[in-house]
Amino acid sequence: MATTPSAEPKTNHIGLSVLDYKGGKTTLCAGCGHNAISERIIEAMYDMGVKPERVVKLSGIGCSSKSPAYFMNRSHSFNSVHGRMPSVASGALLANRNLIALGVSGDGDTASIGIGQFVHLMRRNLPLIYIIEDNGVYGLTKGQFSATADLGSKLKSGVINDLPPIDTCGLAIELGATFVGRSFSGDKRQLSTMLKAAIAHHGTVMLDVVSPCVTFNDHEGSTKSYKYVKDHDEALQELSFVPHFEEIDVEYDPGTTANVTMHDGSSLRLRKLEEDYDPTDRIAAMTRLSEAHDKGEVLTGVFYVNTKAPSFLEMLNMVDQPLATLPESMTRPGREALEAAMEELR
Amino acid sequence: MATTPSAEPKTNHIGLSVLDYKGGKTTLCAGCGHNAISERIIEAMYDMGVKPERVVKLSGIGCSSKSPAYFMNRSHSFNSVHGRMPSVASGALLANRNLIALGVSGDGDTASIGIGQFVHLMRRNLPLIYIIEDNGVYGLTKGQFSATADLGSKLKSGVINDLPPIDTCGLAIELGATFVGRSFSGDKRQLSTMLKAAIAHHGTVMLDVVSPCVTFNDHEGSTKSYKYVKDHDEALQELSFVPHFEEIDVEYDPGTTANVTMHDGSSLRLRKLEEDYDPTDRIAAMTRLSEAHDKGEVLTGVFYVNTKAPSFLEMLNMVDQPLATLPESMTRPGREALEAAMEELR
Amino acid sequence: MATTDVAPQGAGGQLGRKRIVNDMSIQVATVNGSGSQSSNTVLLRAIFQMGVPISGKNLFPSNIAGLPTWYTIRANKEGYIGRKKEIDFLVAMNAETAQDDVMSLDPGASVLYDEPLALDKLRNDLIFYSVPYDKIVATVCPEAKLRKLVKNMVYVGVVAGLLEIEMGEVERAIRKQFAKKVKAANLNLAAAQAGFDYAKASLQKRGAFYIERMDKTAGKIIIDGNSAAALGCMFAGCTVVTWYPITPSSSLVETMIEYMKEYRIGPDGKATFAIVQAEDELAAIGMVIGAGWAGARSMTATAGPGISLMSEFSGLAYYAEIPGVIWDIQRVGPSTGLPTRTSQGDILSTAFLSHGDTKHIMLIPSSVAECFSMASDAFNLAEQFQTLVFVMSDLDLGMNNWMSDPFEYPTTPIKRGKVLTKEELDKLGGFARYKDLDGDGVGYRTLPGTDHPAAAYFTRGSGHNDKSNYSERPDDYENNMERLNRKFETARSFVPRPEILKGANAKIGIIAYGTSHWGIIESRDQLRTEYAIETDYLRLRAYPFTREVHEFIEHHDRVYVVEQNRDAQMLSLLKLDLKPELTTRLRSISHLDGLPLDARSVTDELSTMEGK
Amino acid sequence: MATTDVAPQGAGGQLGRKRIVNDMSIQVATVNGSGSQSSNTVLLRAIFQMGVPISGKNLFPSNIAGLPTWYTIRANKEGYIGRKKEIDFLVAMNAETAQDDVMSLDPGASVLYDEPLALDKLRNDLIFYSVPYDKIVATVCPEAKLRKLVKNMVYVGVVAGLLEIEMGEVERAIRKQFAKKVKAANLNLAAAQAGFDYAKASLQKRGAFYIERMDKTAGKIIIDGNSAAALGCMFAGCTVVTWYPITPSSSLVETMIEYMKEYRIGPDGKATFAIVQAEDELAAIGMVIGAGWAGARSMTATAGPGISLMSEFSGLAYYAEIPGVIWDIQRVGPSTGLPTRTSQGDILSTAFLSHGDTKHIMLIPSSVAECFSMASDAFNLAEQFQTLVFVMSDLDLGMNNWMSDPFEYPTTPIKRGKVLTKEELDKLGGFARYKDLDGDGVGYRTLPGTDHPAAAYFTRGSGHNDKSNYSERPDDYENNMERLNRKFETARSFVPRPEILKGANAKIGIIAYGTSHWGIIESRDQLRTEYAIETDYLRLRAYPFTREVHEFIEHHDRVYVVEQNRDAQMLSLLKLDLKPELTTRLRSISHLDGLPLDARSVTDELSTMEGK
Ligand SMILES: Cc1ncc(C[n+]2csc(CCOP(=O)(O)OP(=O)(O)O)c2C)c(N)n1
Ligand SMILES: Cc1ncc(C[n+]2csc(CCOP(=O)(O)OP(=O)(O)O)c2C)c(N)n1
Ligand code: SF4
Ligand code: SF4
Ligand SMILES: [Mg+2]
Ligand SMILES: [Mg+2]
Repeated sequence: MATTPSAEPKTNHIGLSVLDYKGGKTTLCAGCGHNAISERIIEAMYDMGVKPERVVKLSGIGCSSKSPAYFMNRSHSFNSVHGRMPSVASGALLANRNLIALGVSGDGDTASIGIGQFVHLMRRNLPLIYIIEDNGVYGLTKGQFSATADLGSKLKSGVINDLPPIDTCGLAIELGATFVGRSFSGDKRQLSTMLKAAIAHHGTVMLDVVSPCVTFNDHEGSTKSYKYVKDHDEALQELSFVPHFEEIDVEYDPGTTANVTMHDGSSLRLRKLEEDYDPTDRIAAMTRLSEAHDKGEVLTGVFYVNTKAPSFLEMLNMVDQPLATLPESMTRPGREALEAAMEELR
Repeated sequence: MATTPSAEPKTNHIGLSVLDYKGGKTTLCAGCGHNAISERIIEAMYDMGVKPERVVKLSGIGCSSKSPAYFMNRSHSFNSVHGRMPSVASGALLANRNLIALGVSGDGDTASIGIGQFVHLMRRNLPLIYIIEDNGVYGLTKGQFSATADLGSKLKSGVINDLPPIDTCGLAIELGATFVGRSFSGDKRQLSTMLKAAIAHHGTVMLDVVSPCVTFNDHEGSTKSYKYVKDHDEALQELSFVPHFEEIDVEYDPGTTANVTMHDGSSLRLRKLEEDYDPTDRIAAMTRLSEAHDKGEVLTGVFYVNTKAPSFLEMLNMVDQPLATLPESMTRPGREALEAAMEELR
Repeated sequence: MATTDVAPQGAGGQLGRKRIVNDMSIQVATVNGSGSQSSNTVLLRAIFQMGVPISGKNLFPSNIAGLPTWYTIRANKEGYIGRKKEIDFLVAMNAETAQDDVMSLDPGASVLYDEPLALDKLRNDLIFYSVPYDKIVATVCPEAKLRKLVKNMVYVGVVAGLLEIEMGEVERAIRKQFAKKVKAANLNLAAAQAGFDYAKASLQKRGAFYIERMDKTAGKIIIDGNSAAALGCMFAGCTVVTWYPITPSSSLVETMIEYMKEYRIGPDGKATFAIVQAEDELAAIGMVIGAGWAGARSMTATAGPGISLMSEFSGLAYYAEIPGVIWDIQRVGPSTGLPTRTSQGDILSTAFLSHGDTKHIMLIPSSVAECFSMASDAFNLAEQFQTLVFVMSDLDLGMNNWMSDPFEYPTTPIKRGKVLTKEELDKLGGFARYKDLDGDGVGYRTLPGTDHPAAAYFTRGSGHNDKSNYSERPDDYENNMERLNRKFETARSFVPRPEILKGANAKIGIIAYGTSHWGIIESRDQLRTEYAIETDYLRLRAYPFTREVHEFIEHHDRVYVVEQNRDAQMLSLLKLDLKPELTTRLRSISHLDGLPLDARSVTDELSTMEGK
Repeated sequence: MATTDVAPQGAGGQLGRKRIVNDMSIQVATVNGSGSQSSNTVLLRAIFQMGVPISGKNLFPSNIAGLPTWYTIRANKEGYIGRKKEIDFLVAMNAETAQDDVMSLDPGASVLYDEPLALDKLRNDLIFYSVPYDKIVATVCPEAKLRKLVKNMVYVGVVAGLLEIEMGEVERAIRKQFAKKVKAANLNLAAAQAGFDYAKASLQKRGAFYIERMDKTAGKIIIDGNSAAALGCMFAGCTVVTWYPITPSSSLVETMIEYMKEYRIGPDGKATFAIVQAEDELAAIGMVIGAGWAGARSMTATAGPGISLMSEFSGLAYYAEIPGVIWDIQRVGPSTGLPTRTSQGDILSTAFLSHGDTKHIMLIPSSVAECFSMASDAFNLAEQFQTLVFVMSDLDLGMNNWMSDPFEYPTTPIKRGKVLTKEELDKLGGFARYKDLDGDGVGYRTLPGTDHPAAAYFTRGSGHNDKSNYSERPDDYENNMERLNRKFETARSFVPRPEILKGANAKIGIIAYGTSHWGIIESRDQLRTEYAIETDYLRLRAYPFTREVHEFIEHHDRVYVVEQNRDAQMLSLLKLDLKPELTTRLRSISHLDGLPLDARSVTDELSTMEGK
């Protein structure tokens, strides 16, 4: 953004300063990937000019699930129970369709105990940004393998994981999520861009963000360590994002760059690093992910975007106002209604 | 099988008659697909000469989950709780690795409440035959949609399903199951053959068997009705099976037919009805399933077989005898062991 | 000729003489899935329309078709609508159970059976009527494939003929039953008429039972408890419903969907509600909690197994203080138990549902009218106390047909509890979510989306202080837990008070709740008339217990707690709540067979315990 | 010079004179993840090795690194190893909490602090010792990056110097701690020595506390309850373990994995067990039940939230009668609560876990020795009674270090309960799974895979008869439920009996259980010596309650039930079980702050309630 030398603090287009997006002091380990993700979230929300009061932060249980306490104090937040945040988030959105819902989970919270609710959340295409802070272990319980741990990955104790990982991105696409990507807590640019696009999307956004656990899974032999991810990171595209409220638009070459127009009019630009990868082709996306899996790549980028599918809230055909605050006149039918119902039963 | 005119009842190669495989009288509706599946199971177990005492039948809750009471009374059976049969089956196999485990579930029991345990079961490749008796509705609770109901499918009440179905086969393959197929309760030949191959396989077999609910989901507008399935059935291969104990082998043309040698030496023959479909290619299988889904086909056949992957029980490196019946001498270490442990703590 | 010539012996003989009017129970034994349900409803309504108090109870198997089902209609001029054990008039349509059904009758009872069953050979102390259904049906129903269904309407006609139920009312009932389907209505009417004519022409009425027109049902309605609850929730302003099907609760939400579509969709065609079928009960309650947190009036309906699955989330709602309404339509447990039988077996485990120190408010309806009214109470209490409220109905109440006065329109406006708006925050500047400003243990909350920079707070199931900040401090934890206790104590004086019925200066008290009520009121009369035992009766309507409950026990020497479970669950809750010296007065009468409680069982047991 | 010249006033002054030997509590205040754990263990062991009874309690936050942690070592010549509230000697290593830590001390206490903190300015009624850790560390540890860790070993040396703990024992403890890591051992030893030397050279000992060699720990071991339980389960012949990590239970299974690898793998390298990390608690208990059904000795370990998730399956196990062992290492609830604090808050909800009429057997260990021995009891009872057995440990017992006599090798052989083999079936011809042949309510079962055509039976959570066939018959249901009750009654006389300690013809009784025990035995002495209150004491070890419990209450005028929860949960269970007239004798003393129960709190409250 253009910086004009001035006294008063820099503000975004709704006039808030970045401080209005800050959270409490983190109690996570120094260097934990989760902290970096919190910073990216603050950045993206600030840049997009999202009103904090419209945002709800939801999480399950885990180090990752604690992180909502460390950003955006001006947003309501619900740190619920382990693995069941999707249902709580769903309920909140049913009650108030105008909320911007951000779900933060961990790989254990999502792929182990939480996989059931995750599957059904993805099916419903509920407008929610679902972030998995993925470190392959249960950080808060001191480093046991989670269901995203790669085959052959090694714990400090020497224990080797002998079960295949669940690819949450492949699963999300297979099940109906409409914006699916993977990034890395250490990749500021890619992650911020993805988050901004996520905010612009209406529907379920599923982002698997590899986020190393420095205390329990950042060692030699781990496939979720900073080093391993840096070495195996395979970016599918180079991302850029042009928010709807920015006049000046940037040129791009349709040949090498795919342009996706988001619901709010913003554009997500994906400069292809791989020949003819089409992020709107579901089958191609899943195929590419399976390949990556077989090759042992940490494939990052936006794998799939579908801006056409209706969101769950649209299907429910609700009134525009939030159900939460409807007046009694709209939620309690009149006496004649009761009388009619009684008459039918006589 | 060759029939020799004789007085005493026909028996299989372990000398049992088909009556030794029968169950109690069904309490399911006349014409329910589930009853046909029970008959196929009896057939396959009889033909394969499986000792009923070695079999355990496990199920969740539902009309489908009741069906184990209607076949093989000489096998132990456990009708557990709704959607959690996989964990009970897993426990039983941990206790006794020599059991032949047959899990019977429904689409609601599996894809709705049970999807979490289903996902993790598939990951582990536990040696279990998992059958989904799939009618797209909750039969036992009178016909609400389950998570395998197709988009646009209509209930008698006129309610239309607006959520995408979960393709349990695609999911199973994605997650690591090693024998995955789909059949139809009305297709005797295909289903029996698949079941025999399933019995010969060591690892997780996941069979999604479309099994119409005549009472709640067999009407015009249902995509799980007898008529709809017959009209849209798209068989991937023509299956035949040669059990290991049969001397005379049948010729086959490797060009048109794929031969899979099962763990017990039996062979599964798949005469390709589709050019170069390779049932050992995971990615191809998933791609083909997604296509079928987009085309609205009811694709049947053996989608994926992998006879190489180790089963969960092998990974655990247990003694050969069942843990359940190990003598005290093997399960309680001696006094010297306790003394050693104590010494370390002094 | 069609009637047997066996002259009924014993009781039967005498019965022949006296006339028993508007006091009988008719049982129809058939198989489920045979469509007998509409015939039974027609029979029930016809009697009801003649002004005779009735109740109908369906005893059905836990499968979909082909197993034995019994439907019992009780007509009683006194207005007793609880279950009656003895069957006076059996309609035996099910070959499989006919023998047992006949053998279990008391002498003098009447049996209507399908000719080929030849049941009259079984006993000689009953009155038998044989009916050639197939012949009769054939005459009225040319289409062979429809006959199976219509056959059931024939017995309605025969019964009407024998008991002197007016055909005009039978016709009205049929027209109502098949509302728009005129052809079906006509066909069924013809069948009923044929049965009626057959009875008049070829059956010689014996036995003492008659239905006569009276005036005790004018203006009344017939409805099942689940439908009543559905209506109640709609008028309570419920906005979010999440559910997972389970017998016997499914019909609550399914009926609610119908009502909401009819009365809660605006002129613009937009819904003022969301009803979502969740993937299981964990998700259902998770959604209820998420919605309640965000300000909706949210609810779910389930049964025992669902309640167990909701344990963890219930503890979260208790500790994070989130409103929500859970309907538990109790069925027989443990585990899957008997899904189609009634019980009061979830009382104790629900009161303390979830680990740690947790307690929950429970409301307990006894009638369809209370299913309706307590729905409003439940939502109001849930939001006033920012906690879950469990409404403990049961299968007997929820799925059976009950006669009732029409429901009264809610008299009080919807109470949303302590919710701070933007405007209030402007004045206050800020707030502390869990601070007990009013001394009632209840804090103030804000709804997500409230447009004020100080509106947000952090909700969590982990330790927290007044400001809802994370805290592991022993004093914060202890203070918070004590406040939660205070809140629960406050609730005592806000939950529905018990109903108390007095006898003539009785020393003996009876405490019961839910559907046991109907057996109790009848039993009290039996105790008075047959044993000269006067009783006072307190009907519990909620947990925690109000002052009146303690007083009632204080004022009686012996108090019989009657309930439908094995472990005297409500008596247990009373024991825990009472002054220890009062607990000596409690006696337990528990009923455990999964059938609705009948007066006779209570009378027998209580009189015996009283040494009579 | 390093020590301050503030002459301690008040208590401190007098303390200067008298000598307090082997009776003190030392608290080390630091931050978690700083590796202070090994220093604390070394300090603990050094004292222990000098023959002085000790206990160590870790008070840690629910996060991984960077938050305040307190480790308290208590040395007591009388052998009191419960928590002591008052801190006599504070090692202040955490700048963040140093102020509060110092302010909360009683006058006369000693404070060892890092020079830069300059705590001596805070109060003048304490004894302060200032230590320039960084200087000292620098001298012994050239590698800068290792200093942070080693720094903690310096205070061990200083404390040793001041309290006169023998450096020889400190060295032994260090060598044991760093077992194979010789370099690390030497480095740490040097650090400790440097601290010791510094204390001797530059600190002038004041204050009254000394450690002197005695002989009360000879042959004893130090272990945490979870490790003891792990050993116990291994020797109980456990074959299948399924789990899902949760504080404070994770270490039970993690330690068990280590032990099983060491002692339960045969010469052929094959395991006689299977340990599986499940995807959640629903799966963990499902596997336990599947394995128990198929004949394994199966178990899982969890905490409150896991128990709640296990509700539905627990009801299945109760009703289908399947053995299994569930360890509940209780932490503070409700909901997520305080995951790193101790509690006895799951007692009531576990006793009645699941909907419908359910009851569960609970065993309650108080010591590490009982964690070991009750493991065998639990598996034996589970298989004898074909039901789940919950072992109710807690965080204090499970995760803290306790001194104990070495464990005794199991004296009784493994009891597998009523299991019919092929041979027995050959004789019998067949069997009825749920028939009560022996009048104890327990039927005979067969294991899947039993090679006999009549071995199979159908297990279900729905209604069933003796032969385990599906049944909805009221009588089948009722009989089965009554038998389950009989079975539970039988269990009364097989569960571990309570421990009873008598005072001099006391009229007052105390009932407690689990880790409360350690506070109670100390409090009883305080009550006797300080208030002349004699008490008898019954320590509950199991639910259902045995005869002795009722007798104990019968024989006392007032019985104080001491427990660590808000709602007097065990007292509630007693109320439900006792003759009503006895319930008047019960009084509740409950402790709710998440810290291990200390004697003083009990003494204060009980003496007050006794009007002293
Ligand atoms: C029902 C339940 N089971 C277990 C736990 C213990 N627990 C807390 S966090 C956690 C795993 C967290 O792993 P993940 O979601 O990957 O988060 P991370 O700490 O790695 O960021 C577990 C098992 C719990 N809190 N609740
Ligand atoms: C915990 C729980 N929730 C709900 C139910 C009610 N219930 C019984 S069967 C069933 C669905 C069965 O559907 P499916 O698995 O497809 O079997 P089907 O009857 O169609 O063969 C449900 C919801 C239950 N028994 N337990
Ligand atoms: S333990 Fe791992 S995941 Fe948890 S805060 Fe520390 S680094 Fe992050
Ligand atoms: S209801 Fe449907 S699924 Fe159930 S038995 Fe009948 S036909 Fe089969
Ligand atoms: Mg993780
Ligand atoms: Mg189904």
